[in-house]
Amino acid sequence: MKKLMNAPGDFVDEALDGLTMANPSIVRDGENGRVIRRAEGARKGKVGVASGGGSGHLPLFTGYVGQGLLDTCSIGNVFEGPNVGSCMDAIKLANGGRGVLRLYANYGGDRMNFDMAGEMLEDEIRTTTVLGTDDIASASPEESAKRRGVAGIVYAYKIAGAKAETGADLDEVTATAAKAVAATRTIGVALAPCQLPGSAKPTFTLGDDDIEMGMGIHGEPGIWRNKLKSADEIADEMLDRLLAEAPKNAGSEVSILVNGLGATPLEELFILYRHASRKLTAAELTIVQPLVGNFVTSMEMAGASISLCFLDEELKSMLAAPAYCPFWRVG
Amino acid sequence: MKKLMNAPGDFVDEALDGLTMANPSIVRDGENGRVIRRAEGARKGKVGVASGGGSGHLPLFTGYVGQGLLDTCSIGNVFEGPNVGSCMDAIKLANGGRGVLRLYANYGGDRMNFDMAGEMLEDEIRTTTVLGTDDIASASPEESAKRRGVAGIVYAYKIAGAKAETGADLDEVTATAAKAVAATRTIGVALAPCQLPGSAKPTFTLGDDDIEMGMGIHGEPGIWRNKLKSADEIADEMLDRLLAEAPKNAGSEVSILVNGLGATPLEELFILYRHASRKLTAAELTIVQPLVGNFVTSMEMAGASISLCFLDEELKSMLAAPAYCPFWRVG
Amino acid sequence: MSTFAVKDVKAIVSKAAAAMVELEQELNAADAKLGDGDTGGMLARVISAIDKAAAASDEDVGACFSAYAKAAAVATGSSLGTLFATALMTFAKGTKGHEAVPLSELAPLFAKARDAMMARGGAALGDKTVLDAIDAVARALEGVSDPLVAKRLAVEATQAALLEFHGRPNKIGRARMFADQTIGLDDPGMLAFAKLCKAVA
Amino acid sequence: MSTFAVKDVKAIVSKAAAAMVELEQELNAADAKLGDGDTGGMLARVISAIDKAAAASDEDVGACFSAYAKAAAVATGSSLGTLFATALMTFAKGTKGHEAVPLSELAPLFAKARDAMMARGGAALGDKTVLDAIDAVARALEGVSDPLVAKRLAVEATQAALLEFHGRPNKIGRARMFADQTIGLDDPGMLAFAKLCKAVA
Ligand SMILES: Nc1ncnc2c1ncn2[C@@H]1O[C@H](COP(=O)(O)OP(=O)(O)O)[C@@H](O)[C@H]1O
Ligand SMILES: Nc1ncnc2c1ncn2[C@@H]1O[C@H](COP(=O)(O)OP(=O)(O)O)[C@@H](O)[C@H]1O
Ligand SMILES: [Mg+2]
Ligand SMILES: [Mg+2]
Ligand SMILES: [Mg+2]
Ligand SMILES: [Mg+2]
Repeated sequence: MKKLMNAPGDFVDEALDGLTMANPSIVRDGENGRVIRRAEGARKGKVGVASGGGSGHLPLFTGYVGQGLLDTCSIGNVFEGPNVGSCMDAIKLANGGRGVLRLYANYGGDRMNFDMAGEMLEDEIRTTTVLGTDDIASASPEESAKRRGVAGIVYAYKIAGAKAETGADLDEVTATAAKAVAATRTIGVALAPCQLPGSAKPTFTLGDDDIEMGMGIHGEPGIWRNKLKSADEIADEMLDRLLAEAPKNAGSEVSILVNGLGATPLEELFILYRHASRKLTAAELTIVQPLVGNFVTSMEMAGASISLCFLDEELKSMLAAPAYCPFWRVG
Repeated sequence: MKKLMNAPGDFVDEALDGLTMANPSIVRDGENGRVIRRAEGARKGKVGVASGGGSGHLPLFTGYVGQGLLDTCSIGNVFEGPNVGSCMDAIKLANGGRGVLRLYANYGGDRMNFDMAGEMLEDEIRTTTVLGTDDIASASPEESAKRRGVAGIVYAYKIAGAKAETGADLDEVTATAAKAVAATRTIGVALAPCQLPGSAKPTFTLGDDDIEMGMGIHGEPGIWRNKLKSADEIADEMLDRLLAEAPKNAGSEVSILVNGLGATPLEELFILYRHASRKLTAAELTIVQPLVGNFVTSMEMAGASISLCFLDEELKSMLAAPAYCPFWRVG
Repeated sequence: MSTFAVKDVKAIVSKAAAAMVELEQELNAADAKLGDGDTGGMLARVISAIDKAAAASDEDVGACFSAYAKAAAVATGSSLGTLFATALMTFAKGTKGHEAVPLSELAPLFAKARDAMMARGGAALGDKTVLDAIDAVARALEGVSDPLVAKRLAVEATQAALLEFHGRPNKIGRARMFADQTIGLDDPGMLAFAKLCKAVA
Repeated sequence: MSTFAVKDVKAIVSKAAAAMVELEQELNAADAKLGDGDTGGMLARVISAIDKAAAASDEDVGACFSAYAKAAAVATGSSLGTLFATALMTFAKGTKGHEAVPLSELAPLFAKARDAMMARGGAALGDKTVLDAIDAVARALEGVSDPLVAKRLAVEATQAALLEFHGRPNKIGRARMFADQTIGLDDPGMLAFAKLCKAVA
């Protein structure tokens, strides 16, 4: 795999430079420049929403900093959690005096660093934590807290961000964010790997005709690996698995995100969406605010994920609330 | 290359189904369903802007139908021009009584079919033509009318669409669209090919470490093929070539589009943008409304293009005017 | 005097459609060397669409060609496909109302098709396109009215055209940009026409 | 009684940094089998950052470890890197203010580092992580104060740990999800620790 880059060690910082140079609504900050925050800074009196994660997933994570979404985001090297200093900076820079929700995806390094950051700041800033755990392929329903966070975290960002803008307090924002995570399920399918900058080999190998159902966004193992099937069959299996795990109290309204992992053409995402949306309708679900595109990628990995967010009235209105970031705009 | 699709022959129609199902602001229309138009239909009293092109380039072409952009777009099979019937439908459906600008990229099939469509409708609807010819690698400056249209057509769409919304007449819209094309230059670089649905092989082959400077969006030949260089060196060469061809009357304001061809991560586009923007600033150019992202793709082709649109006051204000389509929003 | 009727046209189209199964990837590969690699896929689709198109009448050769032209035009908007539809439309005009068309009409029909394609596509003879092969057939069939001779001459003419242009550069469309690199390569449109002539002969 | 000072720590770090040049792709490959293939690249970067970090003092071993811990923490936020920084911080606390640390302190230092890493990462012994290798070293070095013996025992202990866990499944982090497929594979963190022990011994 060929990369348009300079020294591998500069990959992240140069990409962040370009990101902020092209998008004046966000800026780099923090001791090591590894925090992206809204250009206008934390809003006094608003609960802050801070996230963080590894690089290599744009628009995730840093791309979702903006009005009605994240206040700040710490960013690590490619596929590595953000370091503790950046996590501390992200929390501090998100603080508008009413506390900060730490909202990030469930990975070991990220957790350790956000935990440490929270501990180090506990005398100064009240923080809470909500972890994205939407990937149903990564642990059984009984161990759902162990699930990793993937594309569905975009719903949590949108909903928590909107809730914070309403003036809700930290506990309320936290509860709504947790509700969004609890209402969201994702499953991915991988067609081809990506390669880390500076690495000599792709992150995994997959036979010429093979796909892997349930693979994670860093190449974490999935449910099965076998021959490529038709888009409709793949969408069927993904939705069957998602619907089988619908929350007990799920209503009839659902938002769906058909997400590209990087190298999969939009045409193919729309082919998946076409079948998926018909299937949801056949299951007597009403689709609200469907999303199709590259929201959470793994550089040049090929494949897609489908997320469902089962909506109640609050989640629905938070999802529809105005929001703006460089890669997404609502309302 | 693996594709998330069903029968190859259904690729385009299923993708269009999904596109319109997910985006209620646009609908399929035309005898063969190969026209995308704004859901609300042609606006009486507004000059229509109709485009068209082959499939496989989303968001181009159909994705740019919307407020302040295109009224309609005819769509062909993958990498084939739209057929004559669809071109006729696109013109008719764009007609609000004040004539229709046919604004599309300069390719043989597209030209033949839009020409025929215009001839067949000439008693009913007044039409004009502006061709996207921004790719500087595709013909010499002396033969610039032979150049193919690539990512820079997005500027022409935006500017012509905005002009039409002002209530300008067909000649004015045509003149402004032509000015936008004349002010725009693009060059691409390819890292890896794509594969047509149903085809047994990629559209071209490129050595493991090789790139091709100047390659077109269907794999048309470029200027040189050689070893991958650093992102900064590549951006340097692309900008040097673009700036060497700056229009004679170019002012100091320029918009830049760093466009991904499909499989190239956003991170890498931002690394290119970082260097390109510095270089433009060093050349005493002021960047206006920079664009970085996948605006014109070739399915899973890897690589990028850089476009410059040299702005005068009119082009600048038309570029900044409000616009909305499923993949892009301004203002 | 030898003639051809709707059933002959249909038989030839069916043969061509069958031949495309084999030719598709080969023509794609030839096109991939010069651009986007879709000549074979496109022609397979277009000829199969034509093959499936019901002729408006079993008696009017012109009506049959007209139905074919429409089917081709619906099936594609590619350069070659559009030119093919243009050629079929020219054949339709030239045979309108005829139940049996003299074989000696083939030469002028091909010549008219060639001219219509030139007008539509803006290419000239010598640009190394499908036009040069069609021109060769138009000239080879002049005065010929025996079906077997016509077939043999068409095959020979297209093969000779391929050979003649092999060492010359493409001058139009995508291939133009390869300039001298196209020397030694067959033009995919010309190759397609030649292979199909052979297949239906 | 044998002791170690700042210069010994520095020498070991430099050796480790040099060794990473060779180990980087091997460890990436081991990690790629279980997840994201970055163990080698991350460790190379972190150890090189440590190697370049100026120790706060040439006399205080604790200050040296503390500077290393900070350099490691700045260089990464990965699981293993963060745990590594945690371990270095534990070493810093345990050697603070000492110019020469008795080698016999190594065993309790490794034990404390192991416990701090367990607290931070939530893994248990037996989960087949770097912890099991560190635990093996902590136990092997108990009561040892000869540098050559310590090095030999550390190498043997880590090799034995690799062997012991080779046939067992990973139970935490990314690798957990591979379950029984991890049987027969080395844990990349454990492998890295073992390879580095060997390299610096
Ligand atoms: N303007 C033209 N005039 C005549 N023949 C043309 C023209 N443009 C293309 N062709 C023919 O079409 C062939 C390419 O066909 P095809 O690959 O189907 O079209 P496209 O270039 O649209 O992908 C060329 O090899 C050439 O013979
Ligand atoms: N929670 C944990 N506790 C102990 N060791 C861990 C833990 N998580 C990961 N490790 C160790 O880290 C190694 C993986 O390191 P690395 O690839 O750098 O991190 P990442 O998983 O973030 O990509 C594993 O092989 C394991 O030894
Ligand atoms: Mg990692
Ligand atoms: Mg084509
Ligand atoms: Mg072609
Ligand atoms: Mg790893």
